Amino acid sequence: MTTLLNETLKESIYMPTPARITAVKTFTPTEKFFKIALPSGFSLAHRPGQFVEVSVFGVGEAPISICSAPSRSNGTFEMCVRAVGKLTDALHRLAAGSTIAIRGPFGRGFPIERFRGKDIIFVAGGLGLAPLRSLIDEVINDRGKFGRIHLLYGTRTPQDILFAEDLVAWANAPRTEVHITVDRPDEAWKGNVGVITKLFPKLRFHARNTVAIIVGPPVMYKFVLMELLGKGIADGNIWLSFERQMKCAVGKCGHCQLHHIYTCQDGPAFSYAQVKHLEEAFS
Amino acid sequence: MSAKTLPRIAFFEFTSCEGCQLTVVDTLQDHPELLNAVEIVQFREAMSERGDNYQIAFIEGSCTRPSDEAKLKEIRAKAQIVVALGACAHLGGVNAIRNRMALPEVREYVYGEKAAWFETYPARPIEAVIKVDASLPGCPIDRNEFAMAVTHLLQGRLPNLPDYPLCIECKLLENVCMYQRGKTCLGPITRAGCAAICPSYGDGCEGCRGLIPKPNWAAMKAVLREHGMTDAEIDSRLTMFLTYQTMQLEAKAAEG
Amino acid sequence: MSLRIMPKSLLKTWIKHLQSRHFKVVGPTERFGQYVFEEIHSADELVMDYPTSVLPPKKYLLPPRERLFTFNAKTMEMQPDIQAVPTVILGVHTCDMHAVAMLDKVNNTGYADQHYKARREATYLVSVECLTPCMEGSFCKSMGTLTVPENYDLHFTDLGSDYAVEVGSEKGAALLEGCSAFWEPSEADYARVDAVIGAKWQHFPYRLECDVTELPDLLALSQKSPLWDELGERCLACGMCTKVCPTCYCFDVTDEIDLNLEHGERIRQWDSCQIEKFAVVAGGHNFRSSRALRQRHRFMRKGKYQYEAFGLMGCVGCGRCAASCLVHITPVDTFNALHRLRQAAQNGSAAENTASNQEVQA
Amino acid sequence: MNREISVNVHHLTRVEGHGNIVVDVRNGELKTCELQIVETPRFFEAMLRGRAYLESSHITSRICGICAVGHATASLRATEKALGVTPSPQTVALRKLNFHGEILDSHVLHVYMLVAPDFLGVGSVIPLARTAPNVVLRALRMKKLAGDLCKVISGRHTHPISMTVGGFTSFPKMGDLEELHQRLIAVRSDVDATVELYRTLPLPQFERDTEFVALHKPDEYCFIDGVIKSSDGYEYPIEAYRDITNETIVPHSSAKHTRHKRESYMVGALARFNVNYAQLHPRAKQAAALLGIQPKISKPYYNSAAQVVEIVHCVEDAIQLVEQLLTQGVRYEPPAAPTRFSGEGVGAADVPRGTLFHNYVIEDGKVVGANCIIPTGQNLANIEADMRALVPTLLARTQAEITHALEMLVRAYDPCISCSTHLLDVRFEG
Ligand SMILES: Cc1cc2nc3c(=O)[nH]c(=O)nc-3n(C[C@H](O)[C@H](O)[C@H](O)COP(=O)(O)OP(=O)(O)OC[C@H]3O[C@@H](n4cnc5c(N)ncnc54)[C@H](O)[C@@H]3O)c2cc1C
Ligand code: SF4
Ligand code: SF4
Ligand code: SF4
Repeated sequence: MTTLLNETLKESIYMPTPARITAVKTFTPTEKFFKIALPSGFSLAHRPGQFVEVSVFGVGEAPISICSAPSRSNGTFEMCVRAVGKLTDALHRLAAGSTIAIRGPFGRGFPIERFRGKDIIFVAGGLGLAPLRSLIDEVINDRGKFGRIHLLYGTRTPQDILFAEDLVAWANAPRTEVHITVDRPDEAWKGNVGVITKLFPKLRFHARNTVAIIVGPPVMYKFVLMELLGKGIADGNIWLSFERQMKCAVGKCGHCQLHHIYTCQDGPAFSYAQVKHLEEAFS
Repeated sequence: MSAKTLPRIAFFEFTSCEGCQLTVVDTLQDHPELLNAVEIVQFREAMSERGDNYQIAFIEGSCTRPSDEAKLKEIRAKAQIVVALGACAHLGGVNAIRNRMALPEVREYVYGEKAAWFETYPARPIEAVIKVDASLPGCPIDRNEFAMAVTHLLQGRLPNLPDYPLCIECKLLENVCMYQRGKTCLGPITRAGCAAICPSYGDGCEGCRGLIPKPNWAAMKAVLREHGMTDAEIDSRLTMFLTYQTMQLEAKAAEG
Repeated sequence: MSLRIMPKSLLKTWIKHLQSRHFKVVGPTERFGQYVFEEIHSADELVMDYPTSVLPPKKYLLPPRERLFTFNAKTMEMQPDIQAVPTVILGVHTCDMHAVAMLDKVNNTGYADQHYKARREATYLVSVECLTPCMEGSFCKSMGTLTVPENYDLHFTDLGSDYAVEVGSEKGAALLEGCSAFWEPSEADYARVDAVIGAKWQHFPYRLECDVTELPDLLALSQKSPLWDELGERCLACGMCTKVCPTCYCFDVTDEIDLNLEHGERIRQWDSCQIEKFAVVAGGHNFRSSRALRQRHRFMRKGKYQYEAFGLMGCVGCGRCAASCLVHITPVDTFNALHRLRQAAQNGSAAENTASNQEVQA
Repeated sequence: MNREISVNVHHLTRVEGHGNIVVDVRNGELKTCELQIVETPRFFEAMLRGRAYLESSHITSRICGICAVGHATASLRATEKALGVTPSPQTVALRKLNFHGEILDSHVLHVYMLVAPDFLGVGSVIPLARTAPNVVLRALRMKKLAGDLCKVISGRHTHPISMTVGGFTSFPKMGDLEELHQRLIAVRSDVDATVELYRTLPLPQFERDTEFVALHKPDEYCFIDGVIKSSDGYEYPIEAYRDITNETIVPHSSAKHTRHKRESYMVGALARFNVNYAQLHPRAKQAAALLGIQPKISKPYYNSAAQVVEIVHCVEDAIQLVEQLLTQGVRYEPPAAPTRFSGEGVGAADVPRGTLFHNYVIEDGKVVGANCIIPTGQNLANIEADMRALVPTLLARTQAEITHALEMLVRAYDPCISCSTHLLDVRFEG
């Protein structure tokens, strides 16, 4: 019998379950990759785009995206964490074998079934590739069910590129293109330079049968959206993931409230149609 | 745990009343385990041993004379982490009241014709002299906050202390607002973390913990004026602990 | 629902009776000319005809600071802290009863909050009919909160020498058990209650210049109003308005741990959307970077967002925020100002057209 | 004996503030013998000028973290006398109780944490936490009670909050007073153990006749108000404080020195004991008998013993005061209002380290002149006189022993150097 992790919330929705870090990999000076094992008998059963709340006791808790594909997660999952504050710094101090605690999975993920048979444009900025990775992997694992795939990925410098091995693997997948651009190249960089929207001219797609999924820093959305809408992709076919402060992930603490929406429960993945009229969505 | 693995900490004091270090001693009443959690290598107020091999330096007091600077720099060079302890170190504290006065005259008022014997210059927070990694605000510091800061340091991170306004904390305790008791209070622009101790004991906040990140200075003054304070009284209130910070703000404003 | 009559002189007896049955009895008491809900030790401390309280009775359902669970960081053992002391809250105003309905809604939507629920179930709400306006800033009549909603256990109406006690639930009936202070009403008593309640309305002014049902639309059209900048200029960002509000429930969660880094607890504490860091995310981006945007968010929640999310208004018109705010920012003035700006725009009045044009263009 | 001594103790430890001791012996002859106060000057008197009278006590409590209640009390009394404010009997009782909290806090700190290590052969109380945990826990327990007492009355000990001109801004709850009462009764066994401990410590017998000065009242062991009384028989009203203090400035000290008729006088626990023995609580007198002291005792190292006696007295008197408040009940009282807004006043309080004076001139509610005379400043000349008498008796000892004896002497005075402006450093120059 396996227990779904979120069933443990029956006693208290705030109390996590212990989990173990089984591997740590340093991607960049600020980003690390973690493999996490749930206690035996537990499964996460997440959807791409969902997240967990990660605790280091005595430090606190933070929402972190699950970056591994559901089909590859069997009592384990992966995450990529940028050290920016209390909890994320504390995670970076932990080595394989350490115990943390997990709640979740939370939120609504991407509606992958609605992407079937369509061409897909993934647009990732920086750490935005982490939540997208679970979706990309899921799509690639089931490659035959989807149309052409484009991944546009932008980072600040070549050193900031995350998931390098995955990028190679994806690029080698059938009918899949990966385009990477950096803001500031170094001498060794031979690829694209400049903001991510510069990559769009490289793409050929049928707007009517294309879905786009964007995850990146707040500033990126506006320009990428303009580009995609300009190319005729419908509001309802553009998906994004929102980041907000989240102290509970269960629609209580009020931090992630965006108009009448609780990002943690109603999101973090939204279609542009759902949020385009919300004043604060892209502020 | 062997004594060797404990973080080594040292206490130093410059111009101050030593009340913050006394509060550190008082912390032991509620947290005797502190002595097992750290190794204190220097604490002149409480011990004779003097170790120079410290990782964390807690510094109380303001820098008020040129000759303090070398010692501060020496501490900075030896310590991995420097923590300013209390309002004097964090803000210049009450010592900085005199910064708005003519210093030679101040000196003469206290020491008469012998004034020249006493070296001094405007009081400054230690951050004005050396890099400070964290500050524990308050006059004096709050002992629970000190214990909390130490746990954060033991966890390998810098202390994470509130910087929202005192009113938040005050209302959590359901104090009747000082303004509704016919008094005035700097709570709206002052950092919380003291358990709103002054309003809780019937006295308006004096700002000893320093300003919140973006204080609405003009609105605060308007409120004080509306509650019957003259501009001179407002200035005096805002300079009890905030002289250095307000003079910095004024200087910034003057620059444009 | 049934009605009972209790002579005021027997209130004391009843409170003693409740205490002897191990209920914690809380109610409004005086503190420096204001009123706070506090545990009642003797009925003398209780002030049933208080204007308003500093904090709403919400504090018993969602405490300002609460331990969610304890943990051992070394063994990873955890223990939820769900505490529910049977508590009778006396003298809850009808606006605050509406606010409790709101809190119930939030805490039962999606994942139900067990901590809240346990306390809510152990809480007995004894509300009281408001007969005169309590404060200048309150506008319950406008917000439709001057009558008690269905969620009361007992509801008191002051009849002069007696209280009329309406029993609203089985929990309420249980509070009367074994106490002889409550009498069967006579026909005349029903008439007395109706007369008192009927007479009260004229004492309360409508203070909103529009109807409460218009608020969500009014606010929707006011996202870009210049009024927010004006409020942002004045606001101290002190957060008091949100602390004293009966319908605000936002909180922060933090860990505390002992110096051995072993035993600790996770704490939740009321937070405020008015403070600088409330909407900052990794990388430092602040979704509500100015006081103006934070004030807008506050009033949008009060008059629009909460209604859309939960079907209940996020403001119950209690007036606490208005009384607390040192710079006199109030919901009534804010809503009325927005309403006037709208009207001016619609009437095309030359003088005020400029303001509303800006509003549309900005 | 042709001895050359050069001892340099820079920044004396386990005292409040920074000081050096400079002793220079050449050819067996004492050349220099100074207690140098190298603390930075603080300028409180100047900083008070121009400020609202209500702010004085809050600013001056920041002169010293250890006797903050004492400074606040003296400051309030000065302001009240200047503005014609008469505090109510309840205010007087609450202030006394608060003051006892501070005396206890400070004396426990001194006798356990600063002085006792000298006799137990350790550098601080920290190693004692392992070797004699009961003693340390007892000290912490007593100190916590003292601190909690101040907390109940005035919010906290270091920089009290609710003490204000004419009264208090908050009042203890009956429940808090009841709890204090129980804890004060319970602490008696710790107090007895403290007396026992000090019976066993070999306090040096060095003796030198001097004048002792303390505040005095005929009907109580005086800490607040009263008159200035000297063991030489002089008596002055508080307003005439300058007749006894005669402040002078000396180059080696940022604190001013004082002298009365003799070259120096002593204030503090030993002075109070000598001047006010008759007013001590009977249990305190018993403790004195157990410790083998009675007035007039002229052994400066015994200042610590006198502090132990005062610990007994303050606990007993605090019990009585709490009982009195519990029977009478504590009423919410708005502070007594000033009857005028201009005037001059002198406030005096016998704080842990001795007699403290604050003298303010107020005009239209603003302080225009201020003078604060601090106990340690008054003791400095006496400490130096002791050192001059002590050093010749020590010439046979090693330099380390001499240094230690001098450090202990200075420490016995419990100097509060940040008060006197701050700093003490024993330097024996060669
Ligand atoms: C749904 C969701 C998914 C996420 N997925 C991931 C993920 O996969 N990987 C990942 O690394 N992160 C992810 N995040 C972001 C992550 O949750 C935050 O970085 C984390 O909460 C930060 O917590 P902390 O305790 O480390 O930082 P805190 O110490 O709580 O600081 C919080 C943030 O506030 C900012 N901040 C702090 N102080 C200030 C100040 N004075 N001024 C301005 N800004 C300040 C900092 O930039 C900091 O990032 C996700 C967030 C959400 C909502
Ligand atoms: S008393 Fe001061 S801190 Fe408290 S709410 Fe009022 S203004 Fe804010
Ligand atoms: S109470 Fe007033 S000043 Fe304070 S945050 Fe609210 S609106 Fe702003
Ligand atoms: S917004 Fe103000 S008036 Fe409305 S419920 Fe909250 S505190 Fe009361």
